[in-house]
Amino acid sequence: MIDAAQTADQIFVLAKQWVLGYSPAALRPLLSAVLSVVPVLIAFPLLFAITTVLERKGLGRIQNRYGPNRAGPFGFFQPIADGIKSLTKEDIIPSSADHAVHLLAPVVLVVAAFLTYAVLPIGRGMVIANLNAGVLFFFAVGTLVELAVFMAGWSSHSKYSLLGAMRAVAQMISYEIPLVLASVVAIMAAGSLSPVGIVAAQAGYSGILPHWFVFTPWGFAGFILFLVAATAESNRSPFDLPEGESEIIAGYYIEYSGFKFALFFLGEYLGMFASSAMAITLFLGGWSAPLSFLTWVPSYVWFFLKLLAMIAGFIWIRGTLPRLRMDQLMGLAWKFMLPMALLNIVAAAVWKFIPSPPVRWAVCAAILIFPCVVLSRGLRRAKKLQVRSYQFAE
Amino acid sequence: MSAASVAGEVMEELDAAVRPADDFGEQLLEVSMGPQHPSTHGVFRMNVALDGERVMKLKPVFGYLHRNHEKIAEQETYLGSMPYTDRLDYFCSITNNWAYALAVEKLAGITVPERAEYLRVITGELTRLQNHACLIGFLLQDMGASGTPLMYAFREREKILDLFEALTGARMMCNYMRFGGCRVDLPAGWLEQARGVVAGFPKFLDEFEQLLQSNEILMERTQGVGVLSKELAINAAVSGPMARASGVNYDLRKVDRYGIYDRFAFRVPLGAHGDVYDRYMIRVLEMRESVKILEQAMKEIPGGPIVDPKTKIRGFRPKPGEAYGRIEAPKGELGFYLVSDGSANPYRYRVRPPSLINLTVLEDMCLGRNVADVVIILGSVDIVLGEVDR
Amino acid sequence: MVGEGILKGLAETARNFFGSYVDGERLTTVQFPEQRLAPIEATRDFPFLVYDGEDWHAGMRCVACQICEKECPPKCIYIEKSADKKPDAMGKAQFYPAKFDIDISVCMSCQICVEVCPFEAIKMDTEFELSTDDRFGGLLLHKDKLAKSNEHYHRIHPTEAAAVDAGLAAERMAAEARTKAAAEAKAAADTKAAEAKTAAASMQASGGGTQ
Amino acid sequence: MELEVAKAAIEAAVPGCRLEMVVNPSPSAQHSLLMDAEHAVAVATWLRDAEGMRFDYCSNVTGIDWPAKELTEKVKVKKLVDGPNGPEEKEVDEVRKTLVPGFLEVVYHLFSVERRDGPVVLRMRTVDREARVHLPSLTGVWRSADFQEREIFDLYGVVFDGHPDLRRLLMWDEFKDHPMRRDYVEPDDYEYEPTAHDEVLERARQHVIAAGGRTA
Repeated sequence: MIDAAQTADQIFVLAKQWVLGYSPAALRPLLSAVLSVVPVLIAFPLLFAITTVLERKGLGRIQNRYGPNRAGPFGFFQPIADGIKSLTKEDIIPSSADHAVHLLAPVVLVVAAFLTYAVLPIGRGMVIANLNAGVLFFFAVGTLVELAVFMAGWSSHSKYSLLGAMRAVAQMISYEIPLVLASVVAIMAAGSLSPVGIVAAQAGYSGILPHWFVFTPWGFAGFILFLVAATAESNRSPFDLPEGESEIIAGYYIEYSGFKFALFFLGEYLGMFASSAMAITLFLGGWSAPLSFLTWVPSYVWFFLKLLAMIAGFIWIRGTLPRLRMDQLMGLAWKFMLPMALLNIVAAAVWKFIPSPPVRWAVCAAILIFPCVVLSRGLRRAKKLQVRSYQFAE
Repeated sequence: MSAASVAGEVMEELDAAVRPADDFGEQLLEVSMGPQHPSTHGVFRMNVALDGERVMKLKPVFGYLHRNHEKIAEQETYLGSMPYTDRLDYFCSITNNWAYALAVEKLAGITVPERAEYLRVITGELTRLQNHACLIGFLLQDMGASGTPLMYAFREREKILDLFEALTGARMMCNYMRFGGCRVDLPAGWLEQARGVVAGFPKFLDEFEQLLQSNEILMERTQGVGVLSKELAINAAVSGPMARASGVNYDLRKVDRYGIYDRFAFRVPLGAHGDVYDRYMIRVLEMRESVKILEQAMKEIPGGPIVDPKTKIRGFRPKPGEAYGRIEAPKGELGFYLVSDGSANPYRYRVRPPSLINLTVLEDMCLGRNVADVVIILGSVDIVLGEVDR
Repeated sequence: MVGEGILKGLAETARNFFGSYVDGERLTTVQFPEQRLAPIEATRDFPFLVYDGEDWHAGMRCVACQICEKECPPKCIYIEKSADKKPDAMGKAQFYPAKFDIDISVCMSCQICVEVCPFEAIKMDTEFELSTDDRFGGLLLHKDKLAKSNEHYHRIHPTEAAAVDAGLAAERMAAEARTKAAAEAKAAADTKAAEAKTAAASMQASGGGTQ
Repeated sequence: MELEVAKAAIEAAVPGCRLEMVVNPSPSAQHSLLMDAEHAVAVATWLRDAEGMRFDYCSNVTGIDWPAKELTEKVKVKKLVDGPNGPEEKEVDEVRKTLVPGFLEVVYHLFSVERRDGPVVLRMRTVDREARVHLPSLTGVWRSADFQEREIFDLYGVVFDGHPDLRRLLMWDEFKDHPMRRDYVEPDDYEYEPTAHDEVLERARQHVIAAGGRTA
């Protein structure tokens, strides 16, 4: 039984080694790389396809509609139909556009999005490149997305796309800071910059509950901060200003059509998956099972289940919230997220130095909750936001 | 994007204090928002001059849907214009019919039987309910809420449209009123169905409130945005919920007491700030008042004829003269000004479109705000281009 | 910042998400070609011409008086009067439309033609699946396509059609009475005709009221 | 507000202004005051601000076109007619035609939000329909006249002096005529949506050919 579970867990690793065993030694490094990369290149676009259906169906249900249900069983062939549609659509390049950059932008975006997957542990022993500074690599490569977005907005030579690109760059750069600072706590706790190391640091169970970082005050705060920042990084609602369709129509990719548009779409979702996967790695124990008696389920299954849960959360939020305004978005990043992320680092440090669990829980929670309440109240009061009462004339 | 928005509001205020706004006139980015912009509510266009994302100038451009409705009406019989009025504000065809019928009744001195007045109030208030519900949905859509509030609004609207179809035969182009009454009487079971819909409406409003009212993002986006002062609102003849959000106590149902509105107990909500949030909330509160009116009207509706028997469908020729009739349409004061020369066609037929006149102050509300604000300010004005351009 | 308002909203959307699986009130979508709503009696789309009996040409009620053509607000009706006459619903020799076209790309379904028709000859249909790939010809309906039986009328607008039939029957009776009376003594005939006339008028009025 | 009272009050307050009651014979009995162009702004400002008037809400502004019309009347005139006994005076019927010159009229419907009163209807008339079509703009008094006066300028061709931004509102800027005038002739190259009717299609086709295009 245990053996079967282990085999199931390691089946992809074993399969790769089995193939490598039959190949000539000279080709092995190359083949090993290909065998690691290709499944990722297949799995995540596939997940993208599934997500688009799930998102549209989920939003539909939130809005009391069916969502797509005509293409194939329960509408699950919808992405295929969409794919065929985007492939066969005319690829329009504005005559005043910078053709080379216009063409390159979606490619850069997708390549950058894929590169981030190199360091994400998808399962036990399943990581393309186990870099010892993997988290750094992740954030560094993630920044490339901004370049691609700006290339798209600039090269399109359209006012709306330029506005969108400006918004996107400002937003992504601003939110990079809370994003990185929020992940620092996990790095501090694990003492490692390697995603694999961070997952390993969260292994083990007390009773049936796992030792995930999210179950500590600083971890929880870090997780929330990371999620908010990641939402902004991946331009998801309510931070979808760069593409706010009611304001600047589609933002930086307004001048893209056909397959290039699909690439943008893909790149955006890949970015969201990568951010979610990083959040899972940093705070949700990576591929480890949530309860000790569930460890027999293969690790990659847990990883993808957690990923799907995160995606569901993103969809839920998208279905509920209106979008923020640019200055409010910036205000949130600089006035709230940044101080909270810094405080969170302090809290994580304090946690390390106080041995007694009840005391450190109380101290850390106090460090975080009190400023959070004060800060949000203060910001709210400064803007005079309130639920108003109204007068009536007879 | 100017540096100002990157560093947030504090910097923005500093900025405005240090640099005069017209300092960089040459660097303004001119953007044509519309006529195919997704949130201009039709083929409306604004020529916007932007400094970064801040609006320095905004000029509305109309006429993309202009079909010279008034000229067409001069070539039609009086009755022949009735179906055309449906197409003005195509969300509220019944109130359009009502305003036109009221003007013609004033012109020709026709009285309306009791039951017809009740029918007008019931259908008119149902129209108001669905218009306001959808407007709020559109407003939130403009704010980027992925259509969820809009879909909830449409879900409720569907029930009201079903009622309209059962009564008038059409969901949107009702063509329901006639001079001196209404076209058809209630079919069997209609009132019960309508009572059910009206009784269920507050539940929908509660849901809406739960979803949005205390939502921080909504408050942040709307409070203090697009402020319209009371003085300007009156001077620019801004009417309807938009004027009342600025604190102008001017509801024609109370002022003119046209029809039988003096028989119903209802209140007029008034805003104190005149911003987008007030305009949103006034509409929510007005829906609650409309529900009250509907409940009373459906309880009291008497029997009797539905149309003045003296009026004839064909060969209607009012005596020479003129009349201005106006009602409180969901979007504001909808007036019809008719001049008769004694023939079967009106000599002059003028629509006072609330949507167009409420747009007079659009630039005043938008100056100095962001593009994102322009979109929701426009959304909160509640325009339908069929009426703006006529 | 992060506050109860947002959480309340999230709870509301979650309620709607799950509600749409259990509550028919919430999920109001009708999956059109497979599911259809029950027809609403008052529905109107485009006009059609009513005929009585089996033969559409013989039974057509329209007498080509061209009132609807004149009153139609968008002027979508085209009528050409016939040169000869045929008996109408009353049995009286009348003109009939040699040509009766309705351009449904122009028609705005306002029902004014129905209201002004003194012969109950034109009524509103409920057929809405009229799409065609011929933009001009396919949307210009000629009288053979417009003619629909009284049974069809009864099927789509039962209440209204019954009232119309009653009115017509009364009118027919009155007409018969008139002809009969003409044969009788002049004085007696006069009073009788007047009675029948008033009866017919009141019947018609009640018929018109429910339209 | 009794219009007679208002008229007297205005005439007292604005020296030199000439007002004329225009009686409305319809059952609506909304009579109106005809203002002269010179004093219109002063009258309007006074109506807006004066105590007891406060017509602060100019609801509706619209134009009416009154083209020149020929009034024909039969009059009996005494005339010298050649009779059998030489010229003699006789009463004969004569059809006398008088040409009433056309003019454009602008109508303002005023209400008072403060006193909940109205409507007071003001009218102004241009001298003729071609050259002397200038009227003072009341946009400075009531902002609501802004778009509506632009619309009248667009559709009727009344030029409002003092309007801050007098451009066409509904028609495009290059458009020449004023479509709401009674004698407006629809141009032939009107963008006809082709219909099933030959006449319209034929006209549309002619224009395509004239524009050098091909027709199917």
